[in-house]
Amino acid sequence: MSREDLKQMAQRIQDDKKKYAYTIFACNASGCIPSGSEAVFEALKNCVKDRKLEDQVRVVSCGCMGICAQGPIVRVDPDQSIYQKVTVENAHRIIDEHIIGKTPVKDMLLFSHEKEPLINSFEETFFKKQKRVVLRNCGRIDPQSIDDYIAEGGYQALEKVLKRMGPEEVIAEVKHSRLRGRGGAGYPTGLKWEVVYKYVSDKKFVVCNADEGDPGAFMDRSVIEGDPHRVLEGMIIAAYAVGAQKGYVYIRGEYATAIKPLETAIKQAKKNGFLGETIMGTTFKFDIEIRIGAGAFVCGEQTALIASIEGRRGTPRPRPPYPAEKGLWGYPTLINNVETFANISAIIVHGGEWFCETGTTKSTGTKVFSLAGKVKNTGLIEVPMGISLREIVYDIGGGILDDREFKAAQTGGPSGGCISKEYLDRPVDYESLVELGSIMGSGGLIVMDDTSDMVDVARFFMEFCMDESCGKCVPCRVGTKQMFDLLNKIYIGRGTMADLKVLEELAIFVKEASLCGLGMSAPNPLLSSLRFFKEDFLQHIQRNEKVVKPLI
Amino acid sequence: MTKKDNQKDEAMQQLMKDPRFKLLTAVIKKNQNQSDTLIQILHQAQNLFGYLPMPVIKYIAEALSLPPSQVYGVVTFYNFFSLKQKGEHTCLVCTGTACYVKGAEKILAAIHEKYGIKPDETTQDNKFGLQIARCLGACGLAPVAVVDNEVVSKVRVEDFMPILEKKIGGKP
Amino acid sequence: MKKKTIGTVWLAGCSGCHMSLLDIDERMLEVLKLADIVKSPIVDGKEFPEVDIALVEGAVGSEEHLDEILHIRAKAKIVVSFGDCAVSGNVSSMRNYLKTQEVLARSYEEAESNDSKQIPNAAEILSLSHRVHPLHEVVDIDYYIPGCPPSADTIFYVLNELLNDRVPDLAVIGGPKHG
Amino acid sequence: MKPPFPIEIDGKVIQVTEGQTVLEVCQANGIDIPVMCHFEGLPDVGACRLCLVELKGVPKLLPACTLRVAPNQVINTQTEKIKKYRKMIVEALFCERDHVCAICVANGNCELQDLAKKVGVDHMRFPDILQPLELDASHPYFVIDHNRCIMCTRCVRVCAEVEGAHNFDIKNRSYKVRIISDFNQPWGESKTCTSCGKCVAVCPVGALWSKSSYQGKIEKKKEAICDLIRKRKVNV
Repeated sequence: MSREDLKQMAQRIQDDKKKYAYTIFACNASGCIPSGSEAVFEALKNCVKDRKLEDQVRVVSCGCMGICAQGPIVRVDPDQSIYQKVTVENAHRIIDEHIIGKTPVKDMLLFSHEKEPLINSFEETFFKKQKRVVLRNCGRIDPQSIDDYIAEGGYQALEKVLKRMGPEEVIAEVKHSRLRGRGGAGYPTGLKWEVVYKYVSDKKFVVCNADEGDPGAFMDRSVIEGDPHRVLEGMIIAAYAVGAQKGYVYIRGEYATAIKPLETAIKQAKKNGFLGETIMGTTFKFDIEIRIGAGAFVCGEQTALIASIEGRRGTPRPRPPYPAEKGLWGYPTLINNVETFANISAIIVHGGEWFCETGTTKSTGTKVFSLAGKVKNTGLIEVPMGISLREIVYDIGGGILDDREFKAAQTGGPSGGCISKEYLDRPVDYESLVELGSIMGSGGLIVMDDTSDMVDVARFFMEFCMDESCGKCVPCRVGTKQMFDLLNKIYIGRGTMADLKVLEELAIFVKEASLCGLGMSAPNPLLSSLRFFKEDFLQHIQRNEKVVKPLI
Repeated sequence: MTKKDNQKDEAMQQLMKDPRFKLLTAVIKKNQNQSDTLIQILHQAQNLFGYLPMPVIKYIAEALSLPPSQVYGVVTFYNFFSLKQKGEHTCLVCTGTACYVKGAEKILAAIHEKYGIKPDETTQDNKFGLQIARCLGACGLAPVAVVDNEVVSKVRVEDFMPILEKKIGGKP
Repeated sequence: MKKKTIGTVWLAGCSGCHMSLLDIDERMLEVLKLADIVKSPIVDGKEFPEVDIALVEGAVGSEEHLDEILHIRAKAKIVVSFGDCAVSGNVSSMRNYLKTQEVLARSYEEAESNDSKQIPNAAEILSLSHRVHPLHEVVDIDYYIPGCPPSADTIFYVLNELLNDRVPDLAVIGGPKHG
Repeated sequence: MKPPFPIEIDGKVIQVTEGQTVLEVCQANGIDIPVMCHFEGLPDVGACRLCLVELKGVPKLLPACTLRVAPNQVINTQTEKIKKYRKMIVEALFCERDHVCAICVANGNCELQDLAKKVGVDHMRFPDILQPLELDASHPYFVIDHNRCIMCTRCVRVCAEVEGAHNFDIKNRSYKVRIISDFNQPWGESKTCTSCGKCVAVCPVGALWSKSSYQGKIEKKKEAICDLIRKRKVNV
């Protein structure tokens, strides 16, 4: 397939779609399914059938549009009207009033892109400060249709790479973009690719880490649900660049709603010659298999993930050697996160230079966050790196629920930390967050209000890390349990200042002496809470002041 | 052969008569008896049987030529796999960060008060089992629970308990 | 140099550490040159007086032990956790894995050697706490001498250092030996 | 034979060859690094973290047992931080399960006890986790007492790698990890155990012992196992 073929194909599909006067996008991502979106989708389809509008109206089940709290969400294009909280009962009104009657259903509108009627200021707030690169197609195409992806320019990056770029050029472009791993640690992606490329081996692997284990994070799932081909394209390009023949997507078992579209996408990609033996008519061959995880947070760690793909207990091993040298079955292996791969095609098409225009010098591009907790607008957002927390919480998030006081924002899940209100204006990028004792993480962002007790929050995360510790190395296995017990003791009001001291000492010990990232970062939520919210701890301890020494 | 061995073989015989056993062998065959597909096969087995009964685990270990202890080690490492039968009705409460912040604990407490079970426990009559999930990824709708595969979102204790009761009946 | 005072006591322990203390034999004379043993189960005395050095054997296993160790901590300048029971709970704390009533029942009702088959229940008998704690979980401890029992050499070394106003360092005599 | 090159350990310049681990180099040069999960000849797992060393230019501490020598390395093995962490690891191990030296078969012949002595742990600051565990005496010759196990996994590795039986493995995770036999059965019912006793020989503590031993009188034949592995490697 040539560039022209692909472009023609895109044009043809677009033309095909033009015969429809309207397209109705019904969100069927996991954020809307619990609100009954599947039934709404069926109701819309049946209604179109009933009114004999099948030739004019296309009803599409699509990925996340971001405004999960108001779901189920339905968008009518080309008007770009977004309807919120659509039910089976009122779905027909969208057809009857908006499509047949040509008047938007005002009382169901979330907001409209036509200047009036602007029902609320959502447009000015929720979307204005976002920039969609990774989520560009999310909620705008049918994720189960490769045609939709191609129509939006899909696989053109792959074509460019295969036909007009050598592996080294691809790596140079990615390096030029200064893209950093979106899984949490922020290692430069181009460098990682280069290392794998340089190892000489008859077999190499590419792994997509979709084991999104952080509680409070659902970005990777949304990307796969909403635009699976984008992830596949990124992986195929990576495979070409590093010289791999086989790829795995390691995805959480809990993500049934994402596994299906991914399976479909792989099948479609094979059928259309983007995967398999002679990809797009070249000699390059690459195949992707799905491996379903079975519920272990530690498997997000690269070496544990490798063990799990090999069918073993997901316990990490010391690095070096790094997976880039000795990964799956001892062969060089490139492991990147879903969001990292989803950035690749845009970088190839528009160039690394273009990518750098967004974000800060050290953290380029955008980042997808799942915004949750006590903010008004919870959902999936994509923002330029370097945006301030305040903008995320107050402009995009619409402020704190019930207009209470902001207390903390938790980023990075159990590996991250809580950021207090003094730092609301700090830019959100890799370095600033680390400075504040947190990490970017995979992108969970939980907002807490003044009713949150930070000792309880620290205890919550410690319990998580304790349960999820693989049990291999001593500091993490015993240390997380000891810290949890101590936090519990403090929480129930039996802690002493001496306990607090031991707790701090243990936290630093576990951070520095543990084998893998899980143990090294497990104390982060505790340490950051101790740093910014020590008052909360002291309050618990003071309740115990009168008791000399505890419990007989 | 000891008496115990005989009993075990009976369990194996029983399994072989189970119609689902054929499907299991097909799954293993499809994966070409490759030992690295162990976790994928366990997934399928649990889909078929609802949990992982011991004879099933033994059969898989044999079919993949894996040491028994290694297979058992893998099964117990991952949260997803269960060695115990789940209740007739199940309730899965999400205790991810967003749900925790929004009061998932209260729901667990209410269930404990009413049914006397904690997470990973089943009522004595095996009618109702309670589980927790670390995060269902529906944080925008927190707190979230799943009752018999139906998702209940933004649950408040006072609204949730009647829903639960309706599904599984009153006090067992 | 003013002569120092030493007090010793055993809480939940077997008195083995005190036996080992006696095993320092003639070196006791050197100790007595520098200090008086003013209170000990092996000498006489009622309430634990103010002392420079308190050697405390045994873990905290009852309300009475708790009161006593708090009292000793208040009276002694230096408290030495003496022997494994004091240091880590040791054998005394093995009942932490069981319920107190189970332990009593096994010891008195089920034990073949006990004819009465009754759990003794008199006011003057200590009431067992439900958990046994090593000393440092209850009060601040200055020095530790692990061992079950600590060897006489170890005990003498530590005492001699303390009586000469030096800081004992077990590494000098091969390191702390548990058990 | 590859040419030797120099690296610096604790200020001393030492000639090493590619493929050696830092631990091997230290042991050959009289630099004392405590170990627990390491056992000569068995594959290293880097789990106990006792052999952590500082490698100049690397922010995290690395286990000497899995760290391979490379040109220009500058390594420190005895910094205050490392010493402190060694102590804390021993404390953590002591409080994890029920380690009562006084009544243990391995009293006086125990690597954990010796370690406490070596690194200077005179008491454990952390409370006992208090998890009552089982003692499995179903095997005709041997006993496994999980209360004393420190999860070094030497027995798992020697059984799988040297004997080739793979009777032992690990179940669960977090602090709930346990050594298991076959399908979590009593050891005596194992179909894979060959009763070779290698696990007993390599156990650093009193978790595995033969029924003929009693308090303080365990017999460990560690050298024999090391020897066996060495000879086999030569033959292979």
